[in-house]
Amino acid sequence: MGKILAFLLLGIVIGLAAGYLLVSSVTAPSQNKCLYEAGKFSGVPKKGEQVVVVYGFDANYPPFTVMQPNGTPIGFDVDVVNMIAKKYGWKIIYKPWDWSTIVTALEKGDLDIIASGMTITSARSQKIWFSIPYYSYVHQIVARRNDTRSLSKILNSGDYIAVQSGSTADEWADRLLKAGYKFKKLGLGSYTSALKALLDGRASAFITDSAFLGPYLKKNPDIENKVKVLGNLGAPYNYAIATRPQDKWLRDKINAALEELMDNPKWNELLKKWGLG
Amino acid sequence: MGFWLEFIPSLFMGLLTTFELVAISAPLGVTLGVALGTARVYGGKVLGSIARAFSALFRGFPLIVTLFLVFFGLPELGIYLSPIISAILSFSLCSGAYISEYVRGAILSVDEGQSLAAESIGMSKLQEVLYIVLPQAIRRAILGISNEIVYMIQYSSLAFAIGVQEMYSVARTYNSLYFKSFEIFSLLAVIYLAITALVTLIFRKLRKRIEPYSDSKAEFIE
Amino acid sequence: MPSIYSFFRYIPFVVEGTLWTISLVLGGLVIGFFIGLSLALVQSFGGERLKKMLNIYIWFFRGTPLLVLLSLFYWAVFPSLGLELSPLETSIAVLGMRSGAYQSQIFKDSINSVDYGQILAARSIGMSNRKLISYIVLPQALRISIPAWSNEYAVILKDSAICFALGVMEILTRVRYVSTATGLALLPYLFAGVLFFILTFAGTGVMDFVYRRAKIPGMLEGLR
Amino acid sequence: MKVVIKAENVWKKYGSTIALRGASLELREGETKVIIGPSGAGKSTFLKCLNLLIRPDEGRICIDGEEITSLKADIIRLRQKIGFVFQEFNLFHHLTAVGNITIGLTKVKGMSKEDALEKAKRVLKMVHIGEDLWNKYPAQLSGGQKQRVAIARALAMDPLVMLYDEPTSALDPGLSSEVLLVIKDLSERGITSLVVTHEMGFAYEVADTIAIMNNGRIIEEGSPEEMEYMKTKEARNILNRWNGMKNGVLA
Repeated sequence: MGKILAFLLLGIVIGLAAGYLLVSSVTAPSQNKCLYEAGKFSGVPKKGEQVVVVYGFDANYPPFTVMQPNGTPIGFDVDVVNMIAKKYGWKIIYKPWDWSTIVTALEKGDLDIIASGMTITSARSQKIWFSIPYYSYVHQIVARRNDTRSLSKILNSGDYIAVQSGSTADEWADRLLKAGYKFKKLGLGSYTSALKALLDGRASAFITDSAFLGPYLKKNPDIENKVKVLGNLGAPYNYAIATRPQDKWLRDKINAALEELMDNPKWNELLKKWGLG
Repeated sequence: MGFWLEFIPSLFMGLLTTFELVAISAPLGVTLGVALGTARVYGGKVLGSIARAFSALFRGFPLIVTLFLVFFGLPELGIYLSPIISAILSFSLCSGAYISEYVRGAILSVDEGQSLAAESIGMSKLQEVLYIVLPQAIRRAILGISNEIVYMIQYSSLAFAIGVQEMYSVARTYNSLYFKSFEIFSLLAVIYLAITALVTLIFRKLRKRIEPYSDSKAEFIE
Repeated sequence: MPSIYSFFRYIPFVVEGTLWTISLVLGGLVIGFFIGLSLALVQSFGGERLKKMLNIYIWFFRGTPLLVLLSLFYWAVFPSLGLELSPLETSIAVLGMRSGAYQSQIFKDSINSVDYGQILAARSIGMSNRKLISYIVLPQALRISIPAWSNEYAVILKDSAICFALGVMEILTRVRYVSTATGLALLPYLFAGVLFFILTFAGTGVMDFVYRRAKIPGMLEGLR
Repeated sequence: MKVVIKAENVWKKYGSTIALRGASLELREGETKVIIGPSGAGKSTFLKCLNLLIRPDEGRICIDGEEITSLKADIIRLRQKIGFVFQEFNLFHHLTAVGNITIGLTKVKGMSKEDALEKAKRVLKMVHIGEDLWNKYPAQLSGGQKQRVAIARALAMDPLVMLYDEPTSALDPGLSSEVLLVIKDLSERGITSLVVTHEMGFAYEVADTIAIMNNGRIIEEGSPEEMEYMKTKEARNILNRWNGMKNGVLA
């Protein structure tokens, strides 16, 4: 029995090592090493030490975070994080991450911060703590322009309504379903694919947040002519930068930087640059 | 408690969707597989190579890529399919390609004497294939076919990626809302294990019933 | 409609994902090899109770969808064991454990196809169980299992695409990012499919080569 | 003369069928003994029991004075004292003729590779396997060649005694003589042998004693000359059936 166990462990070790070696042969060594030590950012770091922050984002969320051909991200949130980093002289490591596992990854320490259009929700707040909000938006229900039905008719039509699964729009769809509306939810991997489903007729409506929709339509005027906003859902929501609860020092620094940034007239330029203003 | 009251009914709805996916895709896949397998043996040059290319293609692509291609890619060609239809189409294509392998092998294993005998009583080639070769071949391929269907049940969870609200998709949504990972996913694993065990059992019974009529018992050993 | 040329700039980014895919596949195969081989040896030579326990392992990993396994291990099992594994590490470990369950079947079959007379002969010249397994049974069984093993490579390669669900930066995950960034779908996903196709053929080609090199004249005819 | 193998009252059951019903046998150093008997008499089972390839249910078997059936016995070491030649050869498919012989020498006896090779060549010469066949795989050899390599494999371990389990029954009649000649040759060199065979001519020519087995036990033994005067009717009946084969291949 002991021999078998040793054999299994050997297999796991060799296998993981093989995988690791391959991946680390293409990534810079600093990028694949797990940098997290418990409480790394809870207090003031040692003097003269380079602060390295691993920044996790969902590369499927224009205009906040999108992938470029060279593997680095661009977007509004990327700019914000870069500005904060520049102010303090931090080094940022970019890590694209799947949206569904991103909270767990932050908790585990694969990531140090998330800034990727992350809405403050009570469920998330139990696991991770947020900075001050830097952007607010409302949820909107969007339909095709040539669809003459009213909002309540669409919600009761039994048609598909597209959302990004796991997003706050997804929660809104569930809330509406619970309230007794009769439609089918179509949860897709990103806001863009959900909007596409609306455009090509596979969904009759699309629940989005204004933070995505506005800039996207500004960038794609041909699409703007095809859709219309039927109404807003609930009160405004806020985006903020997520950190681990114990990383108080980091959060304080981010909050200070965000306050300073948002007071600056450059903030409006930045919003405009990404079509958010 | 409130969590379970919400989760269990949703999961049950998801289970129904999973069932719907498999119940429609499985017969389609088997039919497609038998047709492709037959075409690969008897199809001649043109039809045969089309069937070969078709099955090689869908066995070479990961199922998840096929799903994305059908749901996100086809609209660029002007073909719009709903998520459920896309999933059913992808599952049928993929399992059809795999099943055609088994059917082809089984057809080749039906011995020459059978077709000679069929010809000797004056059957046409089509009659010979339909009434003599295929009934024997399908019995021989039944183990492979039933394995493919069990795989299909497992891989049906991939439909979450194109927005089908099946079991895994429901579980994933609840996981991102409530973070009760252990409860959610171990329950899901248990359900899938139970379904797999049940379906395997049904197929075993079915094979036992077919077995006495088959001339090759050895192939039924699991 | 966005221009298809915007996709071409992303090709290096996507192709780089091949390394992630290969590490998933290699890691999974290697782990699966050790797990599968030890499971098969226990099933062929071990005691009844141990066999039953290992059958539960095999049944569990074969009966649960890979997606569910990935989620279960990433969110629940590994964290509760105090193992903080990244998506890549989790995926390699899960692919390996699952492949182990399948590979045990391969090795069990090939061990069984080494005929009993060989084992008797080895015993008759005074070999212990350990010696006859390592000098007589395994050298033959491993050779016999190469074709089935190359099949397992193709299976695990295609399964590795499912690890996109945890966001491992393999081919499919990258293609999804590209699809969002460019607004294209057909071309990127076809490109991913073709990459997998090439990887399948490259891998099975290597296995074929190994098989031909390791082949012993007439050995397979000598086996049941 | 020293007793090399002593088996007393050996019983073996397979489910409800009883293969051995108290078989006993004694083999002395330098002796060549042939066991004959109808098929199903339990000859092969008995032979396999002698080096515990099959564990008997009851009875005592001593090899060179040590009891192999006792639970404390070092079976691995005792088996090396017995060379065993199988009906269906059982050569290792993945090894060449030389490899089949050296693997036991290097892995079991711990000999160096060079010494093992040297020895392998010597025993292969003893069984008349020429140099051209040394590096051939089993599948490339004829049945008679395979069996001679199998004999060489057993011989190389320097056994006290060689057991042959119907060594020619899987061979074409034309090929069995080359194997029987080798066995005869070895027995004439004084190697203690116990042979189960159907070849009566061979038995009469080579054996010092012939043992008749029926219904799971040895019923009578004697030298070839004594065969005409068997005491029991059972033995006489069996012998009569075999008489036609008296002019065997070696005659």
